Amino acid sequence: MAQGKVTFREDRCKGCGLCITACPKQIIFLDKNKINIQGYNPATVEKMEECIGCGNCALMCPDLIITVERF
Amino acid sequence: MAQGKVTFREDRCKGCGLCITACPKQIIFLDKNKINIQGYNPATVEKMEECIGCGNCALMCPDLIITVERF
Amino acid sequence: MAFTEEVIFAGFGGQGVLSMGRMVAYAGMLKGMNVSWLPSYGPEMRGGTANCNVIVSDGLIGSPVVADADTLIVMNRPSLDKFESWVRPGGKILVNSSLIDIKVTRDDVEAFYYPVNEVAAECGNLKAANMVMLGAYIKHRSFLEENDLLGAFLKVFGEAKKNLLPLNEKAVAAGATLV
Amino acid sequence: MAFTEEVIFAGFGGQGVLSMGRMVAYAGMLKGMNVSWLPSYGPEMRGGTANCNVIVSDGLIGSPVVADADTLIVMNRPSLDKFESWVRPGGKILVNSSLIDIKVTRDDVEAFYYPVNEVAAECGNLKAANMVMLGAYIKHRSFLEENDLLGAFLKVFGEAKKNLLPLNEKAVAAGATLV
Amino acid sequence: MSIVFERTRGMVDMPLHYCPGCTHGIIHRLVAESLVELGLMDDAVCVSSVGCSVFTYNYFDCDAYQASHGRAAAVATGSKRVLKDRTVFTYQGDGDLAAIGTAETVHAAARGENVTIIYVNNAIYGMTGGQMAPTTLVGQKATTSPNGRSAELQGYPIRVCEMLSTLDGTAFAERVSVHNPANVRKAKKAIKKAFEVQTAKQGFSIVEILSTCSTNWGLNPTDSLKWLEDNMIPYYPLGNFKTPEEN
Amino acid sequence: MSIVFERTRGMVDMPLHYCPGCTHGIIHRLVAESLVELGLMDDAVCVSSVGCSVFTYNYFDCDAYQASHGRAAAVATGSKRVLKDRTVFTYQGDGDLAAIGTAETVHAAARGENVTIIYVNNAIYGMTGGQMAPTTLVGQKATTSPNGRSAELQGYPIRVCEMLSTLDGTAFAERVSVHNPANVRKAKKAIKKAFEVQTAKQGFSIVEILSTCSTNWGLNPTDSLKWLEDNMIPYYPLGNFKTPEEN
Amino acid sequence: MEKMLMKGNEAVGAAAIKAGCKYFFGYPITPQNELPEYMSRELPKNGGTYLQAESEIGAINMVFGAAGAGARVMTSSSSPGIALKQEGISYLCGAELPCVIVNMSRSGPGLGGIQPAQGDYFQATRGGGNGDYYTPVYAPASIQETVDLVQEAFDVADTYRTPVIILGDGMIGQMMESVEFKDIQKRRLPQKDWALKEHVEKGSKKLINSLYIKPEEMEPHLQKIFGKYDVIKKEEVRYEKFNCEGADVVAVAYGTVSRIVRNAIKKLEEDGIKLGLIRPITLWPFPFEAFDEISPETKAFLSVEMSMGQMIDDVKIANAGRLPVEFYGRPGGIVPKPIEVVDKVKEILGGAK
Amino acid sequence: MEKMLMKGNEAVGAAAIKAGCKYFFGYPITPQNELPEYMSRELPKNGGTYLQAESEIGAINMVFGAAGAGARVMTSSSSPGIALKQEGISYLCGAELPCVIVNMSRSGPGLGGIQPAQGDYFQATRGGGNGDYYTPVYAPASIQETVDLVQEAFDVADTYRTPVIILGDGMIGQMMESVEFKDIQKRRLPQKDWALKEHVEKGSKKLINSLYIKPEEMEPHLQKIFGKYDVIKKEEVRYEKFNCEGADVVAVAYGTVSRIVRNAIKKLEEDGIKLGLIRPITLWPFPFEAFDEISPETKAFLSVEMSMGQMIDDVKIANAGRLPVEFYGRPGGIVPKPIEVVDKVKEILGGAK
Ligand SMILES: Cc1ncc(C[n+]2csc(CCOP(=O)(O)OP(=O)(O)O)c2C)c(N)n1
Ligand SMILES: Cc1ncc(C[n+]2csc(CCOP(=O)(O)OP(=O)(O)O)c2C)c(N)n1
Ligand code: SF4
Ligand code: SF4
Ligand code: SF4
Ligand code: SF4
Repeated sequence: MAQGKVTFREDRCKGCGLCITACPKQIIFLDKNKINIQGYNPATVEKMEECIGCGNCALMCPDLIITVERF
Repeated sequence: MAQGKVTFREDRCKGCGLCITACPKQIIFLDKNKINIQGYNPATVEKMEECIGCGNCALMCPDLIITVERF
Repeated sequence: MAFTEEVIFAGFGGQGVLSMGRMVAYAGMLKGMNVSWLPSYGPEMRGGTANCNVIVSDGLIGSPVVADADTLIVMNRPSLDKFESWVRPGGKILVNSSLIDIKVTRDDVEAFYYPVNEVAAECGNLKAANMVMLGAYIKHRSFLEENDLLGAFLKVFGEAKKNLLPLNEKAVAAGATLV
Repeated sequence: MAFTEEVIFAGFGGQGVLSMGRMVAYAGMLKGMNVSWLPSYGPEMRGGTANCNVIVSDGLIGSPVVADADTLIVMNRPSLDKFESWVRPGGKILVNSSLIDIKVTRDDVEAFYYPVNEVAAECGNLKAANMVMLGAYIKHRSFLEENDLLGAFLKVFGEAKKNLLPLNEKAVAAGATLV
Repeated sequence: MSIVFERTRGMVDMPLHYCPGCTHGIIHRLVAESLVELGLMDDAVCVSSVGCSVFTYNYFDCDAYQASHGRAAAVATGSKRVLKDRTVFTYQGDGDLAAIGTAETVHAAARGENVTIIYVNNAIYGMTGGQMAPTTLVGQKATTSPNGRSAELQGYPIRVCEMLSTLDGTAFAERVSVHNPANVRKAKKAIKKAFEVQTAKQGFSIVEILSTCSTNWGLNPTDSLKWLEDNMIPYYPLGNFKTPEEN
Repeated sequence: MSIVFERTRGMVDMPLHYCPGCTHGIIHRLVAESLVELGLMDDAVCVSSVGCSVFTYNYFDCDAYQASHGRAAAVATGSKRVLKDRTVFTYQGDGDLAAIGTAETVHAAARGENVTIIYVNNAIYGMTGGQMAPTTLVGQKATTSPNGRSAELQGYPIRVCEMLSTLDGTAFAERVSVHNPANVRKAKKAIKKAFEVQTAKQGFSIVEILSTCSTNWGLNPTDSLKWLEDNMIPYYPLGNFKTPEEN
Repeated sequence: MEKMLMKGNEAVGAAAIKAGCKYFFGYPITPQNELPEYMSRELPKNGGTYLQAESEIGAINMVFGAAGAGARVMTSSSSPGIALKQEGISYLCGAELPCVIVNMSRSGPGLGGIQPAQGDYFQATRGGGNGDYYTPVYAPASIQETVDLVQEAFDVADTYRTPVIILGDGMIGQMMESVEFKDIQKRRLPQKDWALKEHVEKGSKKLINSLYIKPEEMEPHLQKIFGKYDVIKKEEVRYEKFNCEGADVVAVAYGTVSRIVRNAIKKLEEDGIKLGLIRPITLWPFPFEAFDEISPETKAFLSVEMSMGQMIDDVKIANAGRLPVEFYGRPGGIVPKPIEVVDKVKEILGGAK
Repeated sequence: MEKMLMKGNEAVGAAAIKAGCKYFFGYPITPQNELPEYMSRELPKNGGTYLQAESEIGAINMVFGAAGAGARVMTSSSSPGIALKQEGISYLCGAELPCVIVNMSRSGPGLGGIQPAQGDYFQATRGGGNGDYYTPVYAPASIQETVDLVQEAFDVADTYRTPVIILGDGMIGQMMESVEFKDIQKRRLPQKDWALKEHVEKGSKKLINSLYIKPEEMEPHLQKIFGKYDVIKKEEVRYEKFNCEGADVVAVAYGTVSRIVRNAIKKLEEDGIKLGLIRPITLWPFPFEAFDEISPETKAFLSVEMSMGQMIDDVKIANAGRLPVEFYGRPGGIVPKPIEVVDKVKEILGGAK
């Protein structure tokens, strides 16, 4: 049962991976199948149900593209 | 009986009086009766026999005009 | 009549577009021609794009700025958007179709589309995409041969990178077959 | 014919030579004349000498630099050495004979010797020597009167120094009698 | 459903020009969030410096100056002396603040100038392409110390907070880092405190923030965080160096 | 009969241009004596700065530079990097070193530049006529702080030795005074030690010497000594701040 | 108002305060010290702030900060101190910030000497900093004129959003003459709606900036600035032309040295020689139009400077090859004597020598 | 020697090392960074020292120290960084110290932009620091010429005891062309007996100084320096004159923009228009003599600059009113296209528009 939800503003992601290191649940990864308009593989989450809504990813994202909600 | 002897290069004295404050025997004074070529009353010693040759006056003279000898 | 070739190379920072230009310039110089190479510079590089102007000529080179390119080589989409209009009528545009999904819109130039990323991957290293493109390029503009490029490669990257020569040879050859 | 008086005041730092000049300039201005006052400045002041140039004129003043003085006022010996030659032929040199034991060597100028230190001491304050000299000066150059000087004194030193006025009055008067 | 984290309104909604993973972005956010939370955003004046962060004036949603290289503290001084009630802060890199701007920084501190300095220490000149900075660690490679900084030839990195803390005019000095979420939280606290010191007219405040420059360190962004932790923090200890006495 | 004290041969035999009682003269003598006694005089290079001491180049009997205001440490750096075996020292006032020259001083120290700084702190700009210096005490009058330096408006004086001691490149830092014979003797010891540190190639050395400026303090020379003792020493404590470890 | 006997440096300060200057950032240097000293005494009494900076660079950048906040602000220095401000002046020009910068110049290069000199003409008129810019430069020749021009300078600065330089020298700074503070004619000044305000207007973000990273944006920015320069060249040129009709020689001289030329004019009259004088009051814009009419009697221009010859470049441009352009200069802190100018004029006329 | 493809910035470094430069003091700034970077790599291998200063001011004063110690020394920067060095350059001139200063200029004023521009002409040629001085200024137009001139610059610096400026721009610094390191003709250089030595010669106290507190000493010091300038003006002027005989218009252009003019010349030939080119290689001393002979066909001079117009002052002085002096400039980092020059020339000739 998910507690949280993360949304990425994908077009602005630079694929730096800082959110990945910050996620205690290790659910963020770079989507190698996508290239955004800037030419990067954007970060994404598949198993959103595991998100605890801690906000750590957003805290580390240098490009301010993550929004975190909690239920 | 004097232990020391001080000589002043009078022309270069600026009459600042620093030597006077430094002399433990208080024997240096500015000669109000003389004006040197620079326009100052130069320092001088009358009772040279009281000089102990400590060198303090020379240590404090900013114009390097004092020579101190000891017997 | 004097021979002059003016080229613009453009793409993302990591795609080796500055090196492509340097290799062409070096190869031209080694063949006894006059050459110039002029990179873009500045904080725009932080944005991740890079380009350079190369002129190869058997006469004196005036301005090293390429205003009317004989050839434009674009490795990514923003570069095509930016430089399409910089090609002289009758000039050529070589497009990296692996990353650029649109077409050249002008009809007074010749456009060619090469999936150089895929080809490079086939050769064993995605990083060689620029060499694949160069292989194609020299077929279009015949003042250089494959060997000239490889000689220039050594000059640009130094003997230390000699081990990469076979890969690059392969990539250039593969590029040449695309044309 | 226009009236112009060009004066050099010179002496040790503490002798108030800059103030002498300022008083003459101020007095001249208060009488409706054009005036200029130009001091020496810089590290030479560390050596303890000071001088200033004053011009009083009923015409426009060109250069404020006095090159050919009508009057030279010297308060110490180095000043006489330095400025003796700056006086125009026929000009006057006023010498503080309290401190200067030599004589003016030129014979194309008029020299006057006043023991202003002693006179000032008699008036009650050695510091007023400059006022004594000014008293003598205005007798030589009659464009100013004793009262003008005292008015200027207040302007230069401000109302706060009003208490010194009697002393200065005495000094100026004493100086005037020397001539 | 509640929002745990969203983009601060203190920053203009536009893409940042920084390299991928550059922690300048995190720091921007912390500054903006702090100002918004303290109710100071509208009144804030940002003095941007010359370095990768030169365009901060575009990002913060407040009035701004673009100052000449190294002189942000002097510009802030001139501005704050006129605009006494506004929150004036500079945003400076280590090249800007600790090299060419040393005199301006030291003297703004000595004067107890009532401004806040956001000092981003990434141990290198970022904008100009990775030259040695006064904060580059001994042994660290840079384009102008190709064999690593040599203590013998190039000396030792400057610890700015320690240096400025010797000055009576410095009211608040703290060093923080943004290499992981816990430190990001601490960094924000320090930044807020620095602004509060200014609001209380207590004098000069500075927050030194250790930051990465993966591009010029030649590491990827996540390795850069690690490098910062392993190499910078030992030389640049985190913590508060000075804070106004409570009363 | 023996000579207890005579003019050092390290100084050219000419009158000094300083005001009566200015302790610049004492400090000159100590520097010259130290160099002579250490056998370094001939090899010494004096970098004179801009201030009352601008003419030191005339006084010391050695090669010299006249450096631009505040930049003596940079000039010394350039010189010493070329003339590695010579004893290079600067002679600077507090305006020169601690105001306009802050960056050059801090960075010469940070680099551990192997030069010696003779820093004469008289809490005022002497040469230019008594303006407030970065070292002017709170409450002290100067021509540009006519009502006394106000901490609120003009901040606090800088303690240079304390500040530079935070830098790893600083090998030796000591503050001394010359207001009486005992302190003059101590001052000379510190100066000698500083030169020895340079000779041993141990890095940056600085001696800060509290000095009087009776002309601009508006006191007579002897009262100035007293003022120094009563007012400067409490704010600028004498003592050694840093010295190389013996080995 | 009552006439006063004032030192040039203090007169500058008094004039600035009269013109509404509220901020002064300074750093000591001879021969301008009486100006910051005056400001430190008087500004606080007039609701202003005097601050001594850590250096000239600090001072000019504080000016940048204060000017950007809309304040009337001044800084002053002398030759080497102005050299240090060059980058800052360039920034002020780039960001179009109004302020007044005073240079009481001395002799150079280097530390040089502290006596009056005019070796900073290029530094003042040719934008010795980086890039394309000019600043209006006023060169007063008397304390009264200094006072008038300082007040004018603030208005010109605000009108065109530009730094304005007052170029005096040690003599102008140190001498005393009588002055009167007349109410100068007020200009209609534009609103400073570009400046930061004490109270923020929401939604109108202000930016003080000289960075235009794209050449396509930098070029129009420069063209806008040079558009203002065109207006300044039309509206703000000031000079005095004296005794030029039928003159045998026309001297060109500004500031201190123009006064010496005046003495020379008188002396030459006695010999039946007519010396004219063109005295630029604005050095930039240079009064080229003053050279338009040349009397047929005039045989040469003579640039008289307390330098090795700098304004002479502008005189040559103004002359455009019509007459010989001669030069008489005394550099290094020497103020020439009138007789030297007299002799030079006679030499030009093929007379004595 | 083998031909190499080198970046301008690195070529400067290589040429300096070849010329015996042993010390380099720098501070980062775009677009010249590859030069200090090159020096930091290569100088130590060549027995020299590279040191990064805390600022441009630090760097120029380190140069002062090293030059005074007799070393061959260089520093480099770009426009605003050079502005900061102005006081230091003035001191170097005053103390007569030889060194080479490189300016890879960008657009200004202020922070401006980093693309190539020529807005530092005044800054370089008019001694933007304080006082009376000039520095020789070389403006190369190709990497090969850069390499040759850098080597020359060191010799000129030593011959005349003067700082020498190499004025390039972002394009010269960033572009690559082929270069050859020829052995340039060696000059007979004077002994540096004025410099401090590693081993002291007893009894000959050396002093590196620019302070002459007495005007009577400062004036002869300046006259001595300007005496050298007279020699430099006679011996060291360099320029290229191309296609001028019978030209309809003669363009004057230096450095980067002269190459554009060359393209324009070719294009205009096609239209039967002859455009000449005077290319100053030394900006100071300016090649006035190149303007002595004007073909009767020539209708105008055209100063082409990547600025709002600075060299045009010297062109006007050179022209001395004979022909119209026209201007075409693109400031702010824009490199004009040949066709723009072509159009301007046609416009001058009353042609197309
Ligand atoms: C006077 C001057 N000197 C040098 C520069 C070039 N410059 C631009 S940014 C910069 C330093 C950048 O380093 P830092 O301050 O550490 O910030 P970062 O880019 O690392 O964030 C320099 C030296 C300049 N613009 N102006
Ligand atoms: C660039 C520059 N700025 C200012 C000056 C003027 N100036 C000469 S000496 C001096 C400071 C003197 O004070 P300090 O260094 O404390 O030495 P002191 O005279 O007290 O011994 C100043 C500001 C200068 N010569 N050059
Ligand atoms: S931290 Fe932000 S920019 Fe970086 S990968 Fe994650 S979402 Fe993208
Ligand atoms: S200390 Fe020296 S200068 Fe001063 S009074 Fe004594 S002897 Fe004279
Ligand atoms: S160069 Fe470094 S500091 Fe600059 S944006 Fe990139 S990572 Fe950040
Ligand atoms: S002004 Fe002060 S520091 Fe200068 S010589 Fe006089 S007493 Fe000494």
